[in-house]
Amino acid sequence: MSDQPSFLAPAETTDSALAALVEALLMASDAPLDLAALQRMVGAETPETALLDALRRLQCQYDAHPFIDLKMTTRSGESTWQLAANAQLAPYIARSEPPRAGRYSRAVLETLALVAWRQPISRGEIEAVRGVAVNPQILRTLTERGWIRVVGHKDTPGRPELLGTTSAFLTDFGLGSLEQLPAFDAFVGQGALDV
Amino acid sequence: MSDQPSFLAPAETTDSALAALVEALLMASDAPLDLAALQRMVGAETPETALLDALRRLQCQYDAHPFIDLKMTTRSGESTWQLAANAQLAPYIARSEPPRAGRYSRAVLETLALVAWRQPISRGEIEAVRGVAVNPQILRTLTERGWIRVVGHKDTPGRPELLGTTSAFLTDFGLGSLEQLPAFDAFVGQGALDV
Amino acid sequence: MASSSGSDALTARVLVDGQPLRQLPLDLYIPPDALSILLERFEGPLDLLLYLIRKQNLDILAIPVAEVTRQYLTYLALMESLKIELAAEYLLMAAWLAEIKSRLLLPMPPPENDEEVDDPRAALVERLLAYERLTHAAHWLDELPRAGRDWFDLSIAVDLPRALSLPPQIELTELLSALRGLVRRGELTAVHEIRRETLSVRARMTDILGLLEQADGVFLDQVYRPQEGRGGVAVSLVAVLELAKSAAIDFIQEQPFAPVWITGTAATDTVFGSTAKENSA
Repeated sequence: MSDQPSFLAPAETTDSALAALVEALLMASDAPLDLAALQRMVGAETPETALLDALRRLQCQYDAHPFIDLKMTTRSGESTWQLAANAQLAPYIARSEPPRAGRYSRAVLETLALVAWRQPISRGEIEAVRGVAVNPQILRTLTERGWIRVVGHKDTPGRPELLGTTSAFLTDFGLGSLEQLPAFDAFVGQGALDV
Repeated sequence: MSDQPSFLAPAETTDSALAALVEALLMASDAPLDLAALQRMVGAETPETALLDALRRLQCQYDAHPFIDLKMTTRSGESTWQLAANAQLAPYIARSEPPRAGRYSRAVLETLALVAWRQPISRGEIEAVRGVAVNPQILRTLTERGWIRVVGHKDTPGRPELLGTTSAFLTDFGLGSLEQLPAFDAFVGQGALDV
Repeated sequence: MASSSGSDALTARVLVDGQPLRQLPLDLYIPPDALSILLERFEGPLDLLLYLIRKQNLDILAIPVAEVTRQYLTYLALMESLKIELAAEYLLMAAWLAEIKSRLLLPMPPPENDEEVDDPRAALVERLLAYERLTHAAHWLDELPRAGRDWFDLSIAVDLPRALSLPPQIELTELLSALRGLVRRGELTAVHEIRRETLSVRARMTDILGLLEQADGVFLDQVYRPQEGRGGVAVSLVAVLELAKSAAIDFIQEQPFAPVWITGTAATDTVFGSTAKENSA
């Protein structure tokens, strides 16, 4: 073994350096990255297999980390990676200042669900299904959270806004695409009604 | 050494777990954290010395990282810690997908809308409708974006420029021709504006 | 379905005029602990109705409207006695239930031909089912591991030059809203002449100026597009006249009945100068 250190060491170094580079890029990025994005940043001369090796290396490294996971999500057939803290961190984060929004009221969730399943949807249509007026604060909450946005206007008098979900909605709920939402009609009969 | 593993191991585990927790908290936070903030999240039963040990541990760990540093900043006697990308990452970051800048102001949108629907239009006419002087920066922004251009001049004193949209405008907004701009019927009858 | 409504921790703690309400109406079919849910939890009349139906394990598809109506009205009466401001939606639902009930009481006219007898409950059932689906969908969504609750975005500070940021993107709808805003303010200040023009004239005006940008001038008939027919010629003519009126073009005619030559009024180099600047920007 002692006659080969010069071969082993650099390869080892390169591999771990590439993993460290991928790690830093994932951390520095605001959104999950796919292989193409990683390759654009790392350099085209690095083959995808090397990137996948680096990701596997990171996977092992973070499997041992009690609070951080390397998450892979498939988005329209394309895998994306992201480093994220897991639920173990939640109790600690809950004590942060200012507190982070964790829970949402049923009104907020029902409105979000309608926008997600029935988009593009107008406020009037939301009110028709829920049977109550939409509190503007609900839409503001969801907009500020970056989950819904105005995607157009209806061609009816008053030109009401049409709402849809954002890509941040997909990312934050760990969805690859809207197609991963179950069919809306499939929801009847799922257990007892919970009120 | 073999008679002491039960003493060494747990201490080792606890220390590294605390370092991992501090690491995750630093990364989950948007801003640098000071000791007080860390202690609030980790729990008051953890003494500051333990936190400082954990930070030192992280320091060593990230000293070995080629792209990420643990940065300590001392401001008016208070130290804060933050994990940050170092200059080695710069060339890779520079190749990242360029982020979208925020949003255009209402003034920019209104000016572009007027040029689109009322072209060819002079600056004076835009000012007459908007009721305020047109900031030259707005026209520069729209010209640099490649959406508007000078299409002619009026033969009145000062030979004011007439503005129109470009073919890049059509391409960027997915229009085949100017006639595909949505009709403006919704505004007829509301009157008061020459559009 | 793990409950997010915490119905296990229900304790009726209702105050009337600052005093705890101890005596509930005796004929109330609904258990008193439901009262606190009612006060805090119901998202509207559909939610309340669904609760009433589910509480009794009633088949939603065969709602006993009379019974449900009775209970619903009892609830409303109770809410009223607790001085809870009743939203219009609840009263509307009560009216709807009462209507369905009265229609069910009326004798059915014999069905004509093979026409299906339409059940007055059908629309209500449909809305209730749609709402029930929504509650399940919302619950399903809430159970997904979510950023900010079950996992957390991680980031390191990046104080490095990134790729130049791209300019913001605009949707056509945003432009329309901008125009709408202008109109709204225009109504308030209303100092402009009101006049509507078809866009095609405006578009043609820009096209003509574009032609003049590429050449010193064009003949009038080059402006027309024969394939557009009479309407197109009219649009072009109006565009030419508009441009002339706003002094953006000049006509030259060497002699009577000679072709009309149109030129831009600006020195061409000025126009090209600004174009060149635009391209280099």
